Amino acid sequence: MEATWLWLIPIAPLVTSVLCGAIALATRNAEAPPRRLVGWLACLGPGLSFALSLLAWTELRGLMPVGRMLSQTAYRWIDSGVLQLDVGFVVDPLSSLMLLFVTGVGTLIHIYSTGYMHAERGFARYFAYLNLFMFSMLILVLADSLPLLFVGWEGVGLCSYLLIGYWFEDPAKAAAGKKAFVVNRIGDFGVLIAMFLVLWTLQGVGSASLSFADLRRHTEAFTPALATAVCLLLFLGATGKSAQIPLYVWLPDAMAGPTPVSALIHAATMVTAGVYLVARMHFLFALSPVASTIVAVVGAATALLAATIAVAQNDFKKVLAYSTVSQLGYMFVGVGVGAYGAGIFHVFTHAFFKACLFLGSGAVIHALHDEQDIRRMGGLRHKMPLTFWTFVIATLALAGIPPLAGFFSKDHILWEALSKPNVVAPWLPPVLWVVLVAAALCTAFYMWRLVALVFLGSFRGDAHTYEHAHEAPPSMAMPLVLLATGSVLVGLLGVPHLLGGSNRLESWLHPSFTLAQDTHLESPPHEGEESGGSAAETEASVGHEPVSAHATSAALPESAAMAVALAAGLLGLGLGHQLYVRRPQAASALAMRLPAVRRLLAGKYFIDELYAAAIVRPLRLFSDRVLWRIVDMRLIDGSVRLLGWLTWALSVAFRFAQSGYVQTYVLVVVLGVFALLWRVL
Amino acid sequence: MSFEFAWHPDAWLLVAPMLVVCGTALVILVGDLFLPNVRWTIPALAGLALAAALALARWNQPLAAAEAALNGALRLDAFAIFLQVAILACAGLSLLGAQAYHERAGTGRAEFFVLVLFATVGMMVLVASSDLITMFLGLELLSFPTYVLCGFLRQQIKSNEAALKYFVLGSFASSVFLYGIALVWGASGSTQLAEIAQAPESPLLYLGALLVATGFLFKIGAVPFHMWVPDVYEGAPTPVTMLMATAVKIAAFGALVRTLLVTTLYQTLPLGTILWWCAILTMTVGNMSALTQPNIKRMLAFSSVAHAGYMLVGLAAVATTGWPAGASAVLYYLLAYAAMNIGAFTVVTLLGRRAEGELQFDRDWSGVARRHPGLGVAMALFMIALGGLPPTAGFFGKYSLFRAALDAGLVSLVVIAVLNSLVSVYYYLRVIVAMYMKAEREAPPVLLDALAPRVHAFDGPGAMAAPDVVAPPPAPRLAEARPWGAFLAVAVCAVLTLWLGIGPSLGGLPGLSQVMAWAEAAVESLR
Amino acid sequence: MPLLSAIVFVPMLTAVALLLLPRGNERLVRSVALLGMLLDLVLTLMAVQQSNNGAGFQLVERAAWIPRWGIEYHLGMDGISLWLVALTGLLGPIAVLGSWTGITQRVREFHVLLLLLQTGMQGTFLSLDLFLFYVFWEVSLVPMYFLIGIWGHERRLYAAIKFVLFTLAGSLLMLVAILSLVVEHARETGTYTFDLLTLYGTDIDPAHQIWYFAAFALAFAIKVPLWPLHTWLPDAHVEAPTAGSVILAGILLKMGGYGFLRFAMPLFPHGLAAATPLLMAVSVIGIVYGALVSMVQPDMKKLVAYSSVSHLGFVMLGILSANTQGLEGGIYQMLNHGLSTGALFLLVGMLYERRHSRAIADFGGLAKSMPIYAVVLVFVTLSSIGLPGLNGFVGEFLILLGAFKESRLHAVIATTGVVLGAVYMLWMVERVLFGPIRQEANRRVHDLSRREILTFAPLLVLIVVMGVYPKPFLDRMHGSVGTLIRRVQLDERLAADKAGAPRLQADDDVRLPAATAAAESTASREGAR
Amino acid sequence: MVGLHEYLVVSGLLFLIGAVGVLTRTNGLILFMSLELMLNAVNLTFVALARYTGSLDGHVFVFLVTAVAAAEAAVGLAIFVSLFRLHRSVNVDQMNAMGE
Amino acid sequence: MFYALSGISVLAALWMITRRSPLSSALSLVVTFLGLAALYAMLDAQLLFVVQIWVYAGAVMVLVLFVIMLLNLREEESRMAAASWGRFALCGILALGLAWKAFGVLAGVRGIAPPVSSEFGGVASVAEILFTRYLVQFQLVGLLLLAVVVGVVVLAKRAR
Repeated sequence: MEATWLWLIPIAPLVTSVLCGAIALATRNAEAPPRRLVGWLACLGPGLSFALSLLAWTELRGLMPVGRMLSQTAYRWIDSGVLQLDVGFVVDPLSSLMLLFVTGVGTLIHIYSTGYMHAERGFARYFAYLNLFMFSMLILVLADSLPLLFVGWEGVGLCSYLLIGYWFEDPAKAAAGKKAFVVNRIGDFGVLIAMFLVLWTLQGVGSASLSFADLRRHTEAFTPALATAVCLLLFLGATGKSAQIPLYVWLPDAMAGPTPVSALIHAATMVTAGVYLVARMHFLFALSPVASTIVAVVGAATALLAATIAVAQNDFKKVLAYSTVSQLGYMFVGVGVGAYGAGIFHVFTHAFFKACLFLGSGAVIHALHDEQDIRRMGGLRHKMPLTFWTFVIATLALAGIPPLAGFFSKDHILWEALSKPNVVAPWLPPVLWVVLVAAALCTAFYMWRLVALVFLGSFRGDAHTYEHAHEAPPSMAMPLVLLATGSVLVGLLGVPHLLGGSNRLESWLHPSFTLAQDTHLESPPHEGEESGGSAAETEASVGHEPVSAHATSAALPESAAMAVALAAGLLGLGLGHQLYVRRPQAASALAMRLPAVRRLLAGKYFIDELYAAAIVRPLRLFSDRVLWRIVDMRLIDGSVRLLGWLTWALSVAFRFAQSGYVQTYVLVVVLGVFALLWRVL
Repeated sequence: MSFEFAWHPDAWLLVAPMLVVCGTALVILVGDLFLPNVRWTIPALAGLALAAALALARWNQPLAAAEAALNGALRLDAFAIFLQVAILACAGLSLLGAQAYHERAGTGRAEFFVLVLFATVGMMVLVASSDLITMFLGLELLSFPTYVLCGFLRQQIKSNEAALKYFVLGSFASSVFLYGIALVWGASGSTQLAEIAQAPESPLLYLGALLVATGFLFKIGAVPFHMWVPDVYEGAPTPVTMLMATAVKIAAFGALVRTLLVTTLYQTLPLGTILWWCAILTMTVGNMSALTQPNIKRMLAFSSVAHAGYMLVGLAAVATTGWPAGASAVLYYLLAYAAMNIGAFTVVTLLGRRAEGELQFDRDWSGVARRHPGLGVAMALFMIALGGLPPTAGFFGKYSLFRAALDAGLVSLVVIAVLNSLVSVYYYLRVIVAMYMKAEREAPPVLLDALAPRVHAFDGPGAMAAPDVVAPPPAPRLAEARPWGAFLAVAVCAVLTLWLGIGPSLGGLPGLSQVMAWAEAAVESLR
Repeated sequence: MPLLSAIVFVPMLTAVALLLLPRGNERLVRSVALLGMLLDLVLTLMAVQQSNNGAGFQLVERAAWIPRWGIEYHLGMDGISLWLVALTGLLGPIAVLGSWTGITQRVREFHVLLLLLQTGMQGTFLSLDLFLFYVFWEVSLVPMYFLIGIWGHERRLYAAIKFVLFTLAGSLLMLVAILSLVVEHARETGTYTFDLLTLYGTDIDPAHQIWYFAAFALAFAIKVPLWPLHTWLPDAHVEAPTAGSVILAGILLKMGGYGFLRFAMPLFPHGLAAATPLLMAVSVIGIVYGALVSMVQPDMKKLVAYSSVSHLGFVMLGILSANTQGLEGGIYQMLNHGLSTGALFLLVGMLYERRHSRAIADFGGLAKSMPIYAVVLVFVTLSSIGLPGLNGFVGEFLILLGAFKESRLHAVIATTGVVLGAVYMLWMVERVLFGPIRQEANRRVHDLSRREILTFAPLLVLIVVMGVYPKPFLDRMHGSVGTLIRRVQLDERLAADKAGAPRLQADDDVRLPAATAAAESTASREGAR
Repeated sequence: MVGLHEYLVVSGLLFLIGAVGVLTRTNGLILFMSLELMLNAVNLTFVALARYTGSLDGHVFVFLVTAVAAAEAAVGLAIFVSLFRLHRSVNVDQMNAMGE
Repeated sequence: MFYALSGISVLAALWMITRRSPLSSALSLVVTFLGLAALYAMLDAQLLFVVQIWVYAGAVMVLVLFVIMLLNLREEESRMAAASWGRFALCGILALGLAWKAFGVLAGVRGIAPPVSSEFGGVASVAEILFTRYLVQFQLVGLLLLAVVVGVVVLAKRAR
């Protein structure tokens, strides 16, 4: 259905962004920027978007599932030969979900920021960036075509760059911003090529708008090899944006930005764009089991790797950052095994509890005057009870403790990973499952370690700081509470059938993934998935219980698996409590006993160093010493100058032939005559 | 015994332009006895203008009977008129441009004008003669006054040496030329070009023709007969250099073109190949030698060698195919080249006076464009034109030469020529660099006059000047006078340089298209 | 009114007017020059407004010049030259504004040369007569030589002469090719003509075409500059005064790309076919090489100069792919590069004016002391690295897409240039703007003045507009680009037929009715399902 | 009677001797005399050819050349005299104020 | 007779170019000129025989001798040593090369002297052509001489 007001959703924050930017520039020399005005303006943009998103959602609910889609084509963007790109927006169940939590969480974090950033001189500048981010993210979510999605994709990357480098006077922070941008660019390289490949493929069938609808219509044009190539290239982009192996390295560094930024961009929204992209392009991923498998494997590997690194980090935000990387890995496993709904579900829940965790960390850091090292914290639960409790709730949600949000989404992914057979590597599902469970264990462990070190025990920093620690102001507390509430509740949208739930979220998302399941059904029987069958029936009654025979028949293993996962979570929590609350010495003793492991983990497996040594430095050295100094200056320019020098030398020789002796001149004349005669006669 | 002079009433018309110039010379010669303080520039210019008018009046009006009566010694065909007018214009502009120089060097004596006018007559004879012996006489008539003019600054070693070198080499070449005439005459029984064309082929004819060609190539300064050019151009007084570089070159080329086209010897002799090599050598040696030359006059001398090379490209085209397109291109190029060169040399005379050290442009001319913006612009224009960049005459001239050569299929020759002009741009730009881009020199420590012999006192073994010939420095009063004539010459040359480069035909004003048409008509008249 | 002639000669007349102004009033000189440039801009906008999307030449003006040799005064504009003319018109006033305070010596001469340069460039883009084109081509050379040589920096003489000799080396050989072409045409038809449109129709021996194309391509490749003919560029840029760099990067380099589009390709399709693999490879090398070398430059101006090598590599890659997207992208990218690199040079120049240094190491933390400057620099940088939503992206996207159709490998390697572009530009921005202020002088440096902001305003606006709504710009190109493709490819097919080789696949860009029908039927099938 | 070619060879020989003289003698006056010798050699050619073709034109040419030669002598000697005033020498090897 | 005269002329010419003293060179040149005059006479060129003796052997050589005396040249070419001989050798080789080429041509010319009237080469017969067919050239020579007079005055006049 046409909805000509969709463009308002992204535009609202853009307008406020521009206004804030103008204010920032106009008041750059003023002593006190108009904080109140800016604060209101900045929250207004995302707030409006949120309201409009709600409106879109309600309109969407009123539509039949088959055509459940709002769309608007704003204008023709690029028109060149067969290439006809429009700026068009679409709201389908998938994007409506994304819209809701992006704008919702976004608005909350804006509100939080008005408190958190209150003392900053660059207050207006900050909100200009943040609103611009909202704009880009909304473009990304609303885009109805790959290129427009790419606009948002790079836009969020830009804002991430700007916000990470917000405190630009710190060179490390500015460098972190650049690193984020550049690493993302490497991923974007993949997306660009993927787009070219898609266009190149589709021109044969006479379509080159690159809109998702068109792509969906023409999936038959893709051979498996092509589909694999496109998917892997897209996934390269996703690894960049969503911080997966091998491009995750930027995200921990990105914690240099203000904490609300970490919450919004580097936890809740932007980093999930990769998952969103895969989900959006599910119809192609469905064509390529190889690519999907790779997605799942990379996701699982990232989940475990990041979780292990998080265990040994001492920076509050870095722990959370690695946790984010790890959770993103889960999501990729979800979409990788074809459980797009599960993946998106985790995106959704994760947004709440991770945002809550980050905001909590922000409150702590704020309270301790920018102290981030957890070794110098402790016992803060007395000082900051609200923060403590919201933080614990979110932690438990992350650890997957029922009935909090994380439990349902994570469990869903785990079960899908285990239950969906894999045609490429039949042995894979159990492996994936084991890896994810192990990661879950680590997750619970490091999260409880965090809680223990920050809030429990006694304070380890200097007393003065502790004295001045204070609970968060209302503007910061309110979002915390709301997000914690969300962390408790949103999981209930996707209670699996096993537990008597109806998994409303899955049903809601279903129309977005219809085609994928269609093709799954049409393609060879490797996709014997359970939700596929259920989907067909769901259509009739959305929101009602779609009980599937298939689902119930697998009930026993599912409950067993669920139990194991839950046990792992609890074990992790318990271990954490044991080591960091009960017997804190044991933790250090353990670390002492395994110095190599500790160093490896604390050093993040030295991946950054590896990249620097293997790629960055050689490239720079090669460019400088070989390309510039030798090839450019010596070879190319040198040969030019050599030519010039030779000419010059020749000229000097000629000049000196002009000796000034008249008889020499006569001699030359005679030689000339001689040559003439000799030539002719 | 009574003689009947072979004269024809119309013959007066035929020789009238030369007679006028001659008469002007005599008037000045005699007038100087009575009016020793008169400046003779304007009378000389008037004479030249009258001569040009008389020549132009005969355009398209052949004097066949008179020519026959004079036994073909002189012809006033379109070709001759075209070149005679060009020569007269060059001589006039040179005299005008010399004004500043006269005031500084004291060369503005009547003898100077007389000699220039006699040389002009020689040139006019040279381009009008269609008979080898007349050509020889014309050549000598232009040469002897030029030898003397080169040595006109008698106190100056360089000037005297220039005269000596020019004399020795010139006489040598004349002897060779004459020997060639003798052999050609022996082989063909005639010295008339048209009859030589009918002569049976014989080795003697070839030998003679080659020697004659040597004489021409010497006069135009083609490699390897160019060795005199730099030294003579450098040593001679600048106005004389100007004359040699332009008018004399026009005359020599004119005679060469006429000889080539009328005798049609290219049909039997491998002149195409010879000129091909000659052109390449001339361009390359000229440009290469000029490349690092810091003395402006010497640099322009080598550049004039190089330009002779470009024109030889056109002649090579003629000699290869016999098509006259190359010849008309050469005529056009001569005009263009003369305009730029007179302009450049006039600026040299002006700046040589002002910039104390005078001629080492990289040193002495730094920043002068700031003091003399007009001269700077003009010199830059001339340099750009000499380098062959549009929108100047230099470009269009080169363009027409190259087109003719390409028409004749001489692609490799043209490629070498353009590479040469690439090299040439470098040294022309060096002048601009000096004038515009170097910092202006501080006020000169001592006002050295360029002509004072002590400038050369340390210049080598020949510098032991006898004390009795040291000239007193010229009177400052003269040096301060504004040489309007020279400025006028520069302006005229600048306008010509631009106009011959892009000028469209507007109404009655002849554009380059029209000038080209005249050149073609001139060549056509040789048939 | 002969609009195109006015566009070409108004700057020259202004230059003459400048010469007549009384001495000593520099402000008056600047104002008059600015007025002239603005008038030129207005005229170009009128031309844009009067143009249509047609395939042929518009606003054509013809007059006899040297009739005996078929040389005419022949101007015309089409969708390819249209925007380049407009860009030239735009950068003219910006160059004047950008040197308002930077040039204090010989102000009058400076502006006279700038205006003459403008005439040369506009003439180059508008000539439809090869001779006239060549004249303008060379005319634009000389003022730039003076601009670099007189108002340049330390090694200006070297840079200026290098610039001239490099350019001339190519263009003189091109002159030979032009003449040979005309002579060959005359040999076949009996008439001499330099008229481009007539020569388009000439059937030139394919063996000769290769040589002609080589000569033309050499001239244009030097101007572009393609690797490895680029070494004049860093020197020229570094030494040129700000306005010179802006014009040099903004427009003079585009003359190379334009030359390919207008002359080398349509005149000699066989030559193009033979040379495409080599030229594409060289373009791609240039993209990566320029980016890598630019990464390690310690001098801001040099960095931007090498980045031009990389960007112009993109342009050439698009042009050489010779399909709609590639060509339109190439043209579009020329405009983008003109805007963004022009702005970058202005920015570097303004910094130089304030601090007399271009070394990146001398700066750092400028975002603190010059916030507006920082905003502009970041903005322009983003345009330069092709951030979607800004103009650079549109061009790069189209180019890479076009290239991808021709050669997957080239496009993929070229795309790495996009990544590297971000690396070197952002690294430069980081080192200049961010971090602590390390030198005391940088703390006191004053931000952009109102005039400077005014200078940038049109550039920034265009950067956004061209990124958000490129359609009107592209629309004007379609017709002419289509003509160009037919010209280039028609002969290719003929050649293939002659050689008995299988015909190339039907060109995707000419929208075949059959393909459209197929697409529609697919769509309707989907709908039915 | 002697053949024409013998006259021509003799004149050629004299011409060559003159040329060698110009090339080798650094004494300006001897150099100058060599130049005169070259002209005379040409004259011999003219006279011989005139006799063997029966055309008096050759004699006229010789007459004209003789006048030219006289003029050449005058100019040449004047130049040497003038140079001698500066150099106190007529040795052409010393006259290279303008060589490189 | 021819061989004797030409032999004397050539030998005198060689003598001329090898003498150190300009004076002896000049004297040997006179011998050459006289030899040539005799050859002219053998070729029935009566007028030229006289002109040769008057103008060359007489006027020109007197002028040369006058200058030699005027300049009072010392024995300058005392350095007439190895270098000079080297130069001689080089030029000799060159001359031989030229001779090889050119004399091949010259020696190939065959001509039979036609019988001529006794007027041939006389003053009247030469003058008749000179003043009719070659009138312009004759005038030109006059002009030439005038120009040279002016020139020589310029050069030889004592400095101001």
